[in-house]
Amino acid sequence: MENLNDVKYILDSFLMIIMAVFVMWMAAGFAMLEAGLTRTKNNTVVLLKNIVLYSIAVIAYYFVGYNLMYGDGNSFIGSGFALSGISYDDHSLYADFFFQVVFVATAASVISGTVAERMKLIPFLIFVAILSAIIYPIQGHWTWGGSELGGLLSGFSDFAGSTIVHAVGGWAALAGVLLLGPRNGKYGKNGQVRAIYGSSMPLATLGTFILWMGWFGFNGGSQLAMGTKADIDGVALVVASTNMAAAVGAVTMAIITYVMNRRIDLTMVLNGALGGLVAVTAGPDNGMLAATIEGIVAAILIYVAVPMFDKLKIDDPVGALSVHLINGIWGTIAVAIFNPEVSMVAQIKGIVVIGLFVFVTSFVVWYALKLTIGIRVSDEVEYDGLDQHEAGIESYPEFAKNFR
Amino acid sequence: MENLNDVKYILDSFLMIIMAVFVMWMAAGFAMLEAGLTRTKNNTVVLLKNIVLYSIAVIAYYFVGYNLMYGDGNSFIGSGFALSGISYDDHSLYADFFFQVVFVATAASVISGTVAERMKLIPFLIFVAILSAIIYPIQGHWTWGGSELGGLLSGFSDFAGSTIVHAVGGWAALAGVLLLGPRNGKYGKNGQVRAIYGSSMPLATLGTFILWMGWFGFNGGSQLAMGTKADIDGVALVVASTNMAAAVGAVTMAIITYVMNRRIDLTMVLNGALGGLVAVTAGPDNGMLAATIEGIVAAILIYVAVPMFDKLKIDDPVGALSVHLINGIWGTIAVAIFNPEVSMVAQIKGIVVIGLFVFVTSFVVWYALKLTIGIRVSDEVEYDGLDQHEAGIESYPEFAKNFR
Amino acid sequence: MENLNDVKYILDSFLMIIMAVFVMWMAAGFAMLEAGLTRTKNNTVVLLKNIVLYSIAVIAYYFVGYNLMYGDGNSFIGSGFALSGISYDDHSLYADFFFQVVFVATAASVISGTVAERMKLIPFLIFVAILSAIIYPIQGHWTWGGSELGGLLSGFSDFAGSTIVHAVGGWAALAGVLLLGPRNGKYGKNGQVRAIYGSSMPLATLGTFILWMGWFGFNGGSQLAMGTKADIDGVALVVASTNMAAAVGAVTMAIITYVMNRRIDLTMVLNGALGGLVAVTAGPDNGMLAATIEGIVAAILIYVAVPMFDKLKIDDPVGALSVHLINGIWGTIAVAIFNPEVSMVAQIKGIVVIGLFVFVTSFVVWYALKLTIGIRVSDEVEYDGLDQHEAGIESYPEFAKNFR
Amino acid sequence: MKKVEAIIKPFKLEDVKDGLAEIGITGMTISEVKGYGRQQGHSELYRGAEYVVEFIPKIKLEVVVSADEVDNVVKVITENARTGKIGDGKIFIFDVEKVVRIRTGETDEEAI
Amino acid sequence: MKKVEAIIKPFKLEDVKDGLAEIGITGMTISEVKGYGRQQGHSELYRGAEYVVEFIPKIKLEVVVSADEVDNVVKVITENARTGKIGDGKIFIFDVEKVVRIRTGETDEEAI
Amino acid sequence: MKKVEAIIKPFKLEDVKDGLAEIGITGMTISEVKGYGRQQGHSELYRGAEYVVEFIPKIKLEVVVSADEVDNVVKVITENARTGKIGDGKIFIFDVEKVVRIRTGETDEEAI
Ligand SMILES: Nc1ncnc2c1ncn2[C@@H]1O[C@H](COP(=O)(O)OP(=O)(O)O)[C@@H](O)[C@H]1O
Ligand SMILES: Nc1ncnc2c1ncn2[C@@H]1O[C@H](COP(=O)(O)OP(=O)(O)O)[C@@H](O)[C@H]1O
Ligand SMILES: Nc1ncnc2c1ncn2[C@@H]1O[C@H](COP(=O)(O)OP(=O)(O)O)[C@@H](O)[C@H]1O
Repeated sequence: MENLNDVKYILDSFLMIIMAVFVMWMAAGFAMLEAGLTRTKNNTVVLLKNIVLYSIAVIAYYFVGYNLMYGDGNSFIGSGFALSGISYDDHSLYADFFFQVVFVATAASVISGTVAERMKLIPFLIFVAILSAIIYPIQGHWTWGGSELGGLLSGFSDFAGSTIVHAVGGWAALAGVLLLGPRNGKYGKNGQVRAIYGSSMPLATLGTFILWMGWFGFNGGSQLAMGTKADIDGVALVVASTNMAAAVGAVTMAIITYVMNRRIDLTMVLNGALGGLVAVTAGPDNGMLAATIEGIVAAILIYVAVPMFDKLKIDDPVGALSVHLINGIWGTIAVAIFNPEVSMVAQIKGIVVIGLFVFVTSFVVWYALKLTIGIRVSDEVEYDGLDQHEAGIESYPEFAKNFR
Repeated sequence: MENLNDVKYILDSFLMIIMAVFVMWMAAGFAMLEAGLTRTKNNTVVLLKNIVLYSIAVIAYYFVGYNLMYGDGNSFIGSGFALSGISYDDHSLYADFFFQVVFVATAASVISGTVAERMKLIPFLIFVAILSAIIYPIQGHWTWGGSELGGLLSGFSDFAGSTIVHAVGGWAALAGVLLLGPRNGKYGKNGQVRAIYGSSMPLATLGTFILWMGWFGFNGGSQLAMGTKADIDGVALVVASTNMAAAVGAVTMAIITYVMNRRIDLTMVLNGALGGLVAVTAGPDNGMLAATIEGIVAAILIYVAVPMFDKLKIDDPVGALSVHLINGIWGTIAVAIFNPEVSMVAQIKGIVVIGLFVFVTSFVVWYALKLTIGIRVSDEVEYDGLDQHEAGIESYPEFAKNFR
Repeated sequence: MENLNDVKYILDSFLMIIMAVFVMWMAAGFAMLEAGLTRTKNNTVVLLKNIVLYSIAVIAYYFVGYNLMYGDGNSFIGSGFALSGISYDDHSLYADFFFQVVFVATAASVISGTVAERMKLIPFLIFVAILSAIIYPIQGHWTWGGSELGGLLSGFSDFAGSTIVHAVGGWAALAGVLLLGPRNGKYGKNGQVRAIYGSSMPLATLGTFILWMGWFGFNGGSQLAMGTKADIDGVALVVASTNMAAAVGAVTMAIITYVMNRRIDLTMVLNGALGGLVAVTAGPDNGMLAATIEGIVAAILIYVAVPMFDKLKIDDPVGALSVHLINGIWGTIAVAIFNPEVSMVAQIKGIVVIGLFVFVTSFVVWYALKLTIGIRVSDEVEYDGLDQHEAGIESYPEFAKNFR
Repeated sequence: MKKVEAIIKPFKLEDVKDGLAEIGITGMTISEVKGYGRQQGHSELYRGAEYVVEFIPKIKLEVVVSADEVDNVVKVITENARTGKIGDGKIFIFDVEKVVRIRTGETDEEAI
Repeated sequence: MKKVEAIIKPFKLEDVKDGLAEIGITGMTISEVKGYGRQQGHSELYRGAEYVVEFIPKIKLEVVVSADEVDNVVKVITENARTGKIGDGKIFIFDVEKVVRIRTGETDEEAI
Repeated sequence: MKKVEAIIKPFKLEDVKDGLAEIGITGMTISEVKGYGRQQGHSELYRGAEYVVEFIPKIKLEVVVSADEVDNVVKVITENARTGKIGDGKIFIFDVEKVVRIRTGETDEEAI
């Protein structure tokens, strides 16, 4: 160890490494949450989707995406592949890559829940590859990559990715679900909304706790440095306010559902906590009060958005659109409210430009998939459950087979 | 980075942050453990309780509790709210807060298991708010807050909270369960004890592993510093001995139940590991041998205490009183045995004073709740399961509903 | 804090501590994976085995094993017990011990899966004690302990233990399973292979995610230092390439099974990811391309090995031999391919010498156990499920009992 | 009184139940069963190999009705449970000697 | 011989079983079923909205006894399963033509 | 037609099913039940104490066949389900008044 600059280099790199481990763990959280909120007959495919999407995101982002995002290139898109031509003076290149790669997987995970229980596995995985290799990195190049899209996005502020990660996942999911349609039986002949109950509240709750834990890495690591007092103070505030927003989101939703129904709705409380987390993600450095208000509003938005999407016959089994898209937008706007240095115009420009780009490109990709290999399973497969036809094994495969 | 003092500031703060993340994770452990050891029909409420209690503890402790514990005030109670007037030279304020806040949630979690399957959700959550905002912080002010209650508690030594966290949760639980009574059917007409089997051994085991992992943060982080060689050596010994006590607790219980019943009792082994963890918590810096003995005694105590509580008709579905209260006391006493600098008198004074304070105040609060809104569900709700009436959804909600 | 050397001491120790926490967490991953891939009627014993084996490994390695591995002794075996006579200048002794002890448990966990569903609990636990106290440490003394077995193993390179941990577990498992025989009903009268379905895909998937997360500690921590720029760069590359190998293993297996069966086989994908992790473990510092190729080959090897073991009537419910033994060997060989400084001869010598030693000693121990207390449960116990007879409680114990 | 016992495809339960409700049947009991029959079990994929699964999830529906309602009930079940594909299931009819309503002690026709 | 089939509330199972044991009934088979009847299903809360659940968990108890024990068995079940509230369940009685004990091959009364 | 209802040990299901298939029985329905009988329940260990579990997992197998096949079916089940130990289970035979195949509307013998 030669000097204090080395210490800073080490500490900053280590922050990214360790926080990335927690973000990777969120993949398990998404898997458990989605499995818990979907039916047993589709759970194996849910699990399969989640572990393979994470893997594909890692590979696609390593070979293509990271360079399109952080490579030199022009103001629209970066250049090179497999980390070629990229190096940093102040922290490890691979720490940077490892921290960024787990974020891509998060964006892809958001989609998985929305299209669950009726989308074909293969086109879904192809979409994830394209999102991770191209769509996500391009908009990331404009923002965290620093290109500002030729100034159009200058001033846009999104600390850990309310827009850049969560709303991006949400827009891609929305494009997909519009082309996919609702699950059979979700909406009755006369337009009534019917409940399709999930398989396991313990799994859904476990998934939420995992995501909550992982989010400390997601937001705390996005400080990207801890080699100065200011930086570590920053990390500390970020994790404390992240925790606060989640707690407030959960409690607010508990109160709302108790007041409305004399009972507390667990799956909405889980969504409330996650909504608080998404909302605080754009500005977890804006203090505890900001986090508190972001959490309250997040829960209210979800309570309104979930039935709204149902009214529009946009069927979202896990509430991912309400949690990640709606609150991704809210969180990005909130930065302009709570941070005097950030302009509302810049925030809205960022939301709209990135939203449009991702929605349109995703729509095109989904549409191409629909026209070619098709994106929806047959009614028969949907009735039997995707597990039988796409994975070949049920999620709890024992009954009537294992009597030996 | 300017100088080595900054490095110390950073390292100490980072230790608290990262260890707090593991402690937060314990909330998931408590949720899974309690869900695994209670019946399916009450599992949704168990999950709900655990995620909402964590959230309420965070909010209550931020706005009120932290200041009552660490604010200036007098020797009985601190002052201020929402971190007002508190600052530290040697580490980040928010790192300190974040590390402390997750401990409060642990104390509250202990109660949840003991009163499970028959306590109403709302009074439970109100109690958690009061515990987190007032009761826990006041006794914390005397000890970790440094006031020593005007010297009464001087010399009392509790490294990471065998008494201050675990026994506190245990005393509050005991006060509650005495007013609440046992679950219907637990004790037969002729006084015989009947088994009420839990729903899932995999969940209970997962919960125990989560708690075990989280405990490295709980105890390791309680060193509160790693900026010197002595401190990091301290952290290292603490995590190694924490691991040892848990392992010894588990193995001892495995041996006991094998000798007594020719079979190994899984739920008791889980309790044995947790009992070792609680016992070592007051003095994880006293060496591996101390940890070993603490673990052995912890398992024996639990093996004796579980039937003892049943004989007293104190019905504790998850064994939280045996694990957290009995072993919280044992661990605190053990410090005086293994650390020559700590006096037994001081330890006993601490146990009694804190125990009395928490038991009496908790009893008063529970009693007030009982007289006003009531703390116990009706027999009908208990038969149907709390899930139906308090959460409105079963924990595995699919059967006979999802045939679309 | 006195000088920069102290900072290095602290950082290196902290790396070991924090990474060891993640490795400990792998115990939960093994437990969930094995529970998910075995039948409900044996799940309580699976959980019991996993938590108790971890505990026994900790105790045995502390009192005996660590010294046999790292104590002075001779070139065959170290000396002393309970850390006696061992100290380090450049990092905390207990950090070193804590990091090493969780590795032993991993080796022991590998065995658990292979012998599941028909081995008696007690002889299994006795074997774990002997493995952790003696067999594992002796071969560890030759390698990580530095003795090189009098030069025989000089030049052998195994970064984090493809051979030293994973293949060791695999050899011990192989010796056991040869003496144990397959589960009743696994192979039909006419030699056909029959499926014995596991109980829960969500648990199996959760277990895999836990292992994946824990592996960042396993490999990342094996850098053993982060106090220089080179070291932290090393840690960063290691975690990135560990992640890559797992992702590639999963995707390769998804492609293989899709091509072969038009469906994706979840449990094979889980094995694929784990196979990639085992394979990269010997040389995670050899770059991303090496990791990619290691992952591809790992998946192919597993796809070939699983039916091969079945053809040999070696019944391995969770695929541990294919994952840990076959890929432990492959990963060790791969180092010689991707790292020009490592000789293939040295690698093969290491594989053979360690493999022979562990297989033979394990075989002797298993055989002695078989002759004395017996290692296999009776047919009746196997039919009823081990849970009833060895643990006394089913894994989901509620039905037809809890109607009170 | 007769017991009509129908083995049907799970996703048809709701239609059958609604159909029965329309003709005034207000009581029934269902359970999850597995069926073996002409309907080919599907092949499963586990640990890299394919296996045929012979038992298929079905719902067993039991309705006790007075003798003169039987034909009507059978008709409603048949219509609502039919997909036309193999595996639609079977209806079995049994004689019931006596019915008692536990709550009131009423018997037979009054108890249904 | 007759089969007495009772649909009861789950938490009454233990009382019923004990009652039957007292009158010397030593064999029975139970299963988990879902019932639909006069008893109102409760409303559930999921994803922010309320839904009515129409099927309620019940236990089906099957006891095969000789014809002369039937009345006694019905009486014991009725008494032990009754709460007086809607949903207590029903008892159905069927004729059994033959009984075989698999272990011994004994038949009819000897096999029960 | 008759319904043969057998309560058997779970691990004997496969043998019984294969045996029935050999004599040309191609349809059956099974469900998971719990039995109470002469077979001693085992003792369980929970929270440090032992408890007796009285209900034991069994499989209920239901086969509807024409009257003349009954003896054969009973024989095959008996042979394949027997272990000789207490708890092997029972076979109950009931008269079936009518059978309908939902898919085709065929009835009775044709529908089996
Ligand atoms: N002889 C039988 N006894 C009892 N159940 C039967 C019998 N035959 C068929 N079943 C039940 O009916 C279901 C459907 O029968 P199957 O032969 O597959 O098609 P289909 O109803 O079109 O004739 C089976 O899965 C089984 O549950
Ligand atoms: N006609 C019927 N056929 C079969 N099962 C019935 C019938 N009527 C009622 N049941 C069963 O009996 C249970 C109780 O019936 P219900 O009408 O709710 O109340 P009660 O027993 O007080 O009349 C139902 O849940 C159902 O399982
Ligand atoms: N009278 C009965 N009515 C209904 N089921 C019965 C009856 N007697 C026994 N059974 C069922 O048969 C199973 C086996 O009976 P049991 O008395 O234990 O042994 P065995 O079959 O050897 O006589 C029981 O577990 C139960 O499911």
